[in-house]
Amino acid sequence: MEKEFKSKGAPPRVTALVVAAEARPISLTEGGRARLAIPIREEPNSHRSAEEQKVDGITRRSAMKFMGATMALASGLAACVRKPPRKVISRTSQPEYNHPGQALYYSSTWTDGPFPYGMLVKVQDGRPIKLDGNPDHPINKGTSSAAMQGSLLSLYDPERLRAPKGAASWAAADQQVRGALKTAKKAVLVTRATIGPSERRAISDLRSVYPALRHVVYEPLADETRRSVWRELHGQDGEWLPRFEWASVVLAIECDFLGTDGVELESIQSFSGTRVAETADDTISRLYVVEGGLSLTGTNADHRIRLRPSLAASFVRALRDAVDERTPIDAFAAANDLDAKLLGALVGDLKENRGKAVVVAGAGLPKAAHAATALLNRSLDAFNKTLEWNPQPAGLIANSKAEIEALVEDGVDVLITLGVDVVHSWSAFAKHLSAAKLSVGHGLYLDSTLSACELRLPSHHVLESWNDARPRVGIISLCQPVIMPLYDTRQEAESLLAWASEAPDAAPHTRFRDFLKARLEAEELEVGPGMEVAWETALHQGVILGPTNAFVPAELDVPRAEALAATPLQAGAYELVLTPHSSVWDGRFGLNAWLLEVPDPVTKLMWDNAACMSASTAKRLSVETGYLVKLSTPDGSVELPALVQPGLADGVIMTALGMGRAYASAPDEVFGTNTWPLIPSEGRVQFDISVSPTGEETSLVRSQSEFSMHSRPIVLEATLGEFRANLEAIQEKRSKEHGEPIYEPFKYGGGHKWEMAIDLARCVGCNACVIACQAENNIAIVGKEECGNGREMHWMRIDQYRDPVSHDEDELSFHHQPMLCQQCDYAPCENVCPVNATNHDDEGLNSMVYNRCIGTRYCANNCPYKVRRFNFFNFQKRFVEDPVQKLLFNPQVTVRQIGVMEKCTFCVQRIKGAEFEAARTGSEMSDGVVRTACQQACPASAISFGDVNLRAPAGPAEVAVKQQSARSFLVLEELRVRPNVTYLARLRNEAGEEAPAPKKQAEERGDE
Amino acid sequence: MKNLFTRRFDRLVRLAVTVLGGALVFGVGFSLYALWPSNQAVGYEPVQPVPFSHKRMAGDNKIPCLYCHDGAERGPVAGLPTVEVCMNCHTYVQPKDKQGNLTPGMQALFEYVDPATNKPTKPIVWEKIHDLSDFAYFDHSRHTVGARLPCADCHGPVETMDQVYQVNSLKMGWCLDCHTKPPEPWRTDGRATRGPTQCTSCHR
Amino acid sequence: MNKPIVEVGTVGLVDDLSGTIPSKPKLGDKLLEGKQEKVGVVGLFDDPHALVKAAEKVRDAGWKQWDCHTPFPVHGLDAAMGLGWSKLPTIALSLGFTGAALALLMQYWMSAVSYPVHIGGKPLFSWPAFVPITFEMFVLFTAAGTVLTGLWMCKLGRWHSPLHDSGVMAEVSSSRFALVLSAKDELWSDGARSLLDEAGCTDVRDLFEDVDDGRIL
Amino acid sequence: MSARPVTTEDLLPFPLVPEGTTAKDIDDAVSLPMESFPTRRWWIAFSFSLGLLLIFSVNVTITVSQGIGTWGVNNPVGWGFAIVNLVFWIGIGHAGTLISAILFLFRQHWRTAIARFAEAMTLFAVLCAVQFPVLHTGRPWLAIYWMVPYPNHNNLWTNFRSPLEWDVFAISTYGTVSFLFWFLGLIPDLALARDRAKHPLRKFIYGLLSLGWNGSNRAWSHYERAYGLFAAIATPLVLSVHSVISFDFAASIVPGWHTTIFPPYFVAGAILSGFAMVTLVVVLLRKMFNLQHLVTESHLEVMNKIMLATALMVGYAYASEFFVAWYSGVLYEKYVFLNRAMGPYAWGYWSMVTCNVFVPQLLWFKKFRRNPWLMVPIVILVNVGMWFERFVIIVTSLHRDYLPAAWGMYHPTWVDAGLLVGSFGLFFTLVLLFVRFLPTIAVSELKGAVLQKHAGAHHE
Repeated sequence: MEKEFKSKGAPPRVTALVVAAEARPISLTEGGRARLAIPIREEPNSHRSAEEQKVDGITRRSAMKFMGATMALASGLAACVRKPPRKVISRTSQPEYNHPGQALYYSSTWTDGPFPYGMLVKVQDGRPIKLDGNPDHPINKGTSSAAMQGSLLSLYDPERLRAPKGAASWAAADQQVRGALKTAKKAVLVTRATIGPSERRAISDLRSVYPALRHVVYEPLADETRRSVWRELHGQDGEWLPRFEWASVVLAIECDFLGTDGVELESIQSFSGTRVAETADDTISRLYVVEGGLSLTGTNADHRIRLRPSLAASFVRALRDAVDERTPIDAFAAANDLDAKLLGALVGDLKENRGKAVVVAGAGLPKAAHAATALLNRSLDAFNKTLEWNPQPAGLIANSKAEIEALVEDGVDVLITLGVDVVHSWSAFAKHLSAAKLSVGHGLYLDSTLSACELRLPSHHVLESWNDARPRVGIISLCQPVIMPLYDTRQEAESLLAWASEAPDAAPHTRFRDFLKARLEAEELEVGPGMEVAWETALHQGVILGPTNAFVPAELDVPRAEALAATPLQAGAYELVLTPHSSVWDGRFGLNAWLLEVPDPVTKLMWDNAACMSASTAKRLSVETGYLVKLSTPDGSVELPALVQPGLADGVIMTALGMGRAYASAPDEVFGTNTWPLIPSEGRVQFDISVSPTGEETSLVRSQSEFSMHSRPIVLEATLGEFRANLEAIQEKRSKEHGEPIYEPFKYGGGHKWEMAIDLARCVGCNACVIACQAENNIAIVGKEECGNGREMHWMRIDQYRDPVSHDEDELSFHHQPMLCQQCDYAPCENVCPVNATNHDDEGLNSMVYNRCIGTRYCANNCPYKVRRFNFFNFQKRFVEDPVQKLLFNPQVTVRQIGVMEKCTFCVQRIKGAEFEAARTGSEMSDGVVRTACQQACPASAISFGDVNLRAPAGPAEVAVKQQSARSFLVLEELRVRPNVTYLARLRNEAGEEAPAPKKQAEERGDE
Repeated sequence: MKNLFTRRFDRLVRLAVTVLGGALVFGVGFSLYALWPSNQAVGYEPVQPVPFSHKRMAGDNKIPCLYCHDGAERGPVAGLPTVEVCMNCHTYVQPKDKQGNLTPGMQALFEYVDPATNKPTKPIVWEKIHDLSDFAYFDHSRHTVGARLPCADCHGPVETMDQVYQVNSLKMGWCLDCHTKPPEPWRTDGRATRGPTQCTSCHR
Repeated sequence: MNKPIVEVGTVGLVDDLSGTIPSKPKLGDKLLEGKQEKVGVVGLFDDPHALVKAAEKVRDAGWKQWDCHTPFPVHGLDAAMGLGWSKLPTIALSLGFTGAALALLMQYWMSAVSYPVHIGGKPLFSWPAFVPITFEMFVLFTAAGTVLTGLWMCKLGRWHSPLHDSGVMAEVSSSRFALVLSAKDELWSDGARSLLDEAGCTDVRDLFEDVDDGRIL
Repeated sequence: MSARPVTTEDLLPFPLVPEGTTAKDIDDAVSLPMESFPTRRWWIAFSFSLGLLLIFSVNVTITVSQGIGTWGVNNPVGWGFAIVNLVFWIGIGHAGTLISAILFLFRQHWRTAIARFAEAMTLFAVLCAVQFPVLHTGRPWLAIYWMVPYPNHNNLWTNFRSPLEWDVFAISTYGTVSFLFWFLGLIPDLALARDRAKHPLRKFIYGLLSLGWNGSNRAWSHYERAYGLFAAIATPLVLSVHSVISFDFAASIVPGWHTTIFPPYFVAGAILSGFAMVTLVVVLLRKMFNLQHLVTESHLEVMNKIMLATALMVGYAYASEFFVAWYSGVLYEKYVFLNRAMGPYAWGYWSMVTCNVFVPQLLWFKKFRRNPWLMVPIVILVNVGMWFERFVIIVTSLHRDYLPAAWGMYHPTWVDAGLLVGSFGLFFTLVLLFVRFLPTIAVSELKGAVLQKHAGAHHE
């Protein structure tokens, strides 16, 4: 079994050489053991040790003499079972700060994603093993998203393109490109929108060398519709950033600001901060969501209003009229049979909270809706109060397909794509690539775009690259490589430089760094001679913060806005809402197994996307979950399985973009359906589509099949009013333990007692914790089929429950509950393990000893929370045996073999690491010195973890305080298993109870 | 046919039973002994790529262990000296034999060093001697700094070995011996009387 | 079917599976190896109750070295032979209780002394959970004890028997009831035969046993 | 003339054998299968069983080499067919010990003719049973010895609080005791086989096995004590074993498992299924070897009566489970039982009730109790039903327990099916070998019961 556990880590080992067993003398005396009894106080080379030598020498030699034959046999036998000899490699010279077995952290920037977040990379023995948010980064403040965590996996992806294809070498490739560019009449360079300032500079330099070169930005999911409206109405480019922490009333229209719309990490932090009430005079913000689809934001709403997206614009106009007291909302409500009372309450809230309310419209909506929203926000006095103007959005202005089409249709000489898989989202682009005299693809994988290119150039992974980013005005975020390139790859910017000048690449991998550094020195920092220090500091911090004075844009052009808002709109029987995929976004992470396997927070689909529709729509189409339906739009048609998803507006189909990507090497291994053919030219909503069942059926894999709580005490909830009227409201709902144990319960010492608290009022159900846990704990990927067999391995899962709010089965309120091992004091799993493989340690942890486990699965049966996971197959085999993929593993956590049970242990490796550190330095452990992976990632800071026995001054720990909260409860408390994870109930802020009070908001602002 | 069941028959059966039983007992006992983990690990003495004598270095020259294995007080891994560390001294100290040739050890070392610049060229690939299972997490500093144990307690009198061999089984039972009933001084000098025996201390 | 067996020292030969010896040696046949000596006399009955009666007589006559051989346990024969109550259960049960005690001790030592591990918040010596194993070990030890003492008391594990040598074993194990008077008994005399005749057995024969040459192979 | 000793005649519900049956008749009848070349019937049955056994070994290989992912088990249903089969086979075994031990203590001499079958069955059933708990572990190569508290260099011991650990002791004890009991009974009959044997090798083997038994009454007196004592300890043992098996469930906190009714409920079920199996085997064997005059319809009838009784007990248990679930008012219990009767596995539940409670009611009719060909379908159905009982208990309780979010379904695979079917191969192969080479009826005991009476009769 040792063999299976090999890849605990340490530097990659030489395992080729094997030493014959006979070469190994074997001693009869376990001398060491005998000698230990004699206390050794002196350091080595004492006289005692000297005579030891004789004794030992004699025994060893004599042993070999008279036990010769037997020993040979014995060692022969021994050789059969002794693990093979291993090698240790000593470095030639010691890199600075770098000590074997100890981790280093580097700040960097995650430039892969739709928005550049600050990143902190954990590197051990030269290999990145964990990504987290950079605490010094002003936007994500140390938090991270599932996609960001997932980037680690793609670094070690064996399918990565490992050398230039289509050219003998980089030099040859550069030669070819330069040659082509020189002679080109028309050359086009296609990039993503979120490229850093230095990359932009590199591009402009390149264009100055080759005037024929045009730069187009292809970002199909860019915020372009909304941004263009603002540009038009304010007469300048920029974006309105919602400041949820200052808003008492939030109205989201088809806008998933907690999921896929905007800077979600920031939104989650600021929004969830306004959802916590502990005392009777606390208040919380109120979230209205008006949508046709069902977004993660929608599941967190206090009130959901199901409205077809075609009505969004007129709804907002009606709302504005009501707010400005021109015409009451009732007419609109009646016309579209909506709950007039609820809409009335909404209008009331908005009116009372002028300056403290914000309305956000989804990026997918058409211009009219955004114009109307702008006007409403103006009426609500939201501009520059709950909305903040950012004149420098992170991304460039994206070109529309039409523009690009117009540019390339009559053929180009050179067509270059940099780090963007155009063909996946725009299949027609392939023919332009093939039409070009020279087509160059620069990317991580041999994906649909690269395989259509003549010259296929492998890119660095973000963790191998130098880069910078300007997420927002006044912030420069730096990206530095944390590992030498694994393959013969080169980052895109490096290529740009190489193509710009004939000069041979003197310093590979540092050329762009110098370029970047020079640009910083020239443009961003006024440091003069102090540049080196400034540079070091900047790299260390990961960010350079400039002046952050508030920017006020030009006044809104009301007449134009009104004209725009009034644009009429034809809608048909069925409307289609296309959303970015919750984890693979536009498909750029569509080859990342972690992100494919993590269940969608709303639909709980794994490895798949589907046409979601409300129950009544499904009835109308007479389809059920799993039936294939054909969606036909003017832009194209696609067949994909239907998913009955209660909560959508009737007549609305919702599906995620970005799925259905495949490696060129395995074109058949496609997961989900590529829905890009359905994307309209503007926005992401098709207002008139036809839907027809094909009559075929397929199976969808979901991590959860039952969403009703069956009135069990699992998630407790109260309305804010209820809670403020009676602070004991939650406590009274708690289920009571019954029955006394026949035993005297075990007494813990006064030492550490590790416990966790999860605040459901903050948790929004994003998957950051799930993937963070997977990355930290070497959790296996099992694949779609095994997920279908109910064998997914996620230690942490997010359970979703749905409560009906009316008789209509589509009117629901949702609960998200992160569920992980509860580390019960009276753990039922421990009692039933025949070999003590799971037991309790002195610090209240329910430890799981993988190497002792024989896999009876009795513990899993007996776990009321069903958080234990079993290795039904040798899931890790692929990773353990691949020299590259095994680098991914966290050396602090055992890699589990087939037939072994596993589960969350509160990141015990981090706990022990911290304890040893404290013991080594003789320091006290303060609260927060140990943070679990899920806690560290959580953008809502919903998770607190610590030592409840921590006394003042260091204590009490945050977790201990939270346990005292009036909202605290335990799941399935009456079972008397004494879980050590305390949940804090979510409060629903129901309209009409009382208007949110402003004063709390003021404090909130102070806190920020 | 004669009657089978005579006294001789009885004697034969008893003989057979005794012989078979004896064989069984011996077989089981012997394989147990041969396969007993401590019998496989103790005394393991592989030939190293560089004939480096701990006796000379730690014994005769009294170089402290931590000079080369500096990780032992800093973290989990004691670590091996980098070739640079070797050259710290051997740039100046280059023992020769009577014929004036470099000693075998030095010659082996120079395999890894550019003689012109004395700069390391390639890493040394040593044979691992003290090799714990990958699922056992041992932290050197916890024992050297935390419990203030001398290296020899586990590694034996290395300063007396020309070629290092393993003196202790380093098996779990052996660890527990010390963690549960530590030798005299630990119990008397008022420091922690025993090491942890909970699984999480070593297995994660 | 069987004639009286030839006298000591004469030569007979074997032709019958049951190992009995016909009266007249046939020339040219294979010689009988070894000799036989008379070790007692055996009386055969067809009716168990007759055997019981005979046994009572023999018992009353004060014989010690004698035994009955029957195809099945005959009611009242133990009494008739004056056998006491078997000690076997006492021995076996005491072994059983030892087993139970050992089991409990083992569980205590392993889970509370040798390597204490905290399980489900239960005390280290959570005795109620240790009951089942204690009980099972009681049963196991009793069973083992029964078999071992049984083998020993029934003198099993010795295969030779004069009944084989004299070829009455087959009849006994099938349907007949034998009463054997051993020549070792001090009451032994030629009168022994008549004692059996009086006891009304259908057929009385001398009981012979092969002379043992002490060889192993 | 002493008072006529009490004979078994007085205790017999019916004559064990036809009038005038002599000892030789019995010897011949019983020894026939051992001494004659097997019949065609035997060969057919044997090759069929061997075929099943092959299926078993193939699926064992698949399981061990690829892992139990090849089974239907998953999260939340961690236990599937394997444990169902374990409980099923252990249950089958119980009739054997019951007949040989409990009926012996109650002086039910009619058991004589079938006791040997039954004991052998116990042994083979236990053998089948133990395959599964070992196979179903994730790492059988370790489980097989880590479950035993042997001294090791890690100072690690087993967890004596775990019902699985109790199983290790209970089942191994049960197996050992059953074997010793069976062998003890065999000794005198082996002696008979020895003395009847013609071929020296047979004589040698039987002789060796009979340990030199010579029918000495001094031995008989101890032998009978030993046998009685064995019966006395086997009785609580057999009850304890299935109780311990039931603790695997009762000692957990899974709704539908965590209930105090399980020990008696499991024992009753075990006896029901066990008797069904004995009846089946006996009916087939008496036909195969023409033992009708030794194992008579009357034997079958008594067994059927016991089956009827236990079927009623089992039915009562089913009913009371529901009552308790409702009366306890525990949310989860209530749901589990509703789910059993109306949920996705209702078919399993209702086939269980039909086979175990309704079908046996036919045994109220004498015709069904006495006519072998009428009772065979019944006993087969009862075994099916008892298998389903364990399936229902294990799967329906696990697949929907506390957190609805973690609910799931269980779909067995071909490997599961192969192991189940294959285990019958193992069982019947052993049974057929047994009847071929060993005395299938306790001859000495039967003679004791019959001849003693005859003798007594003509003695009067």
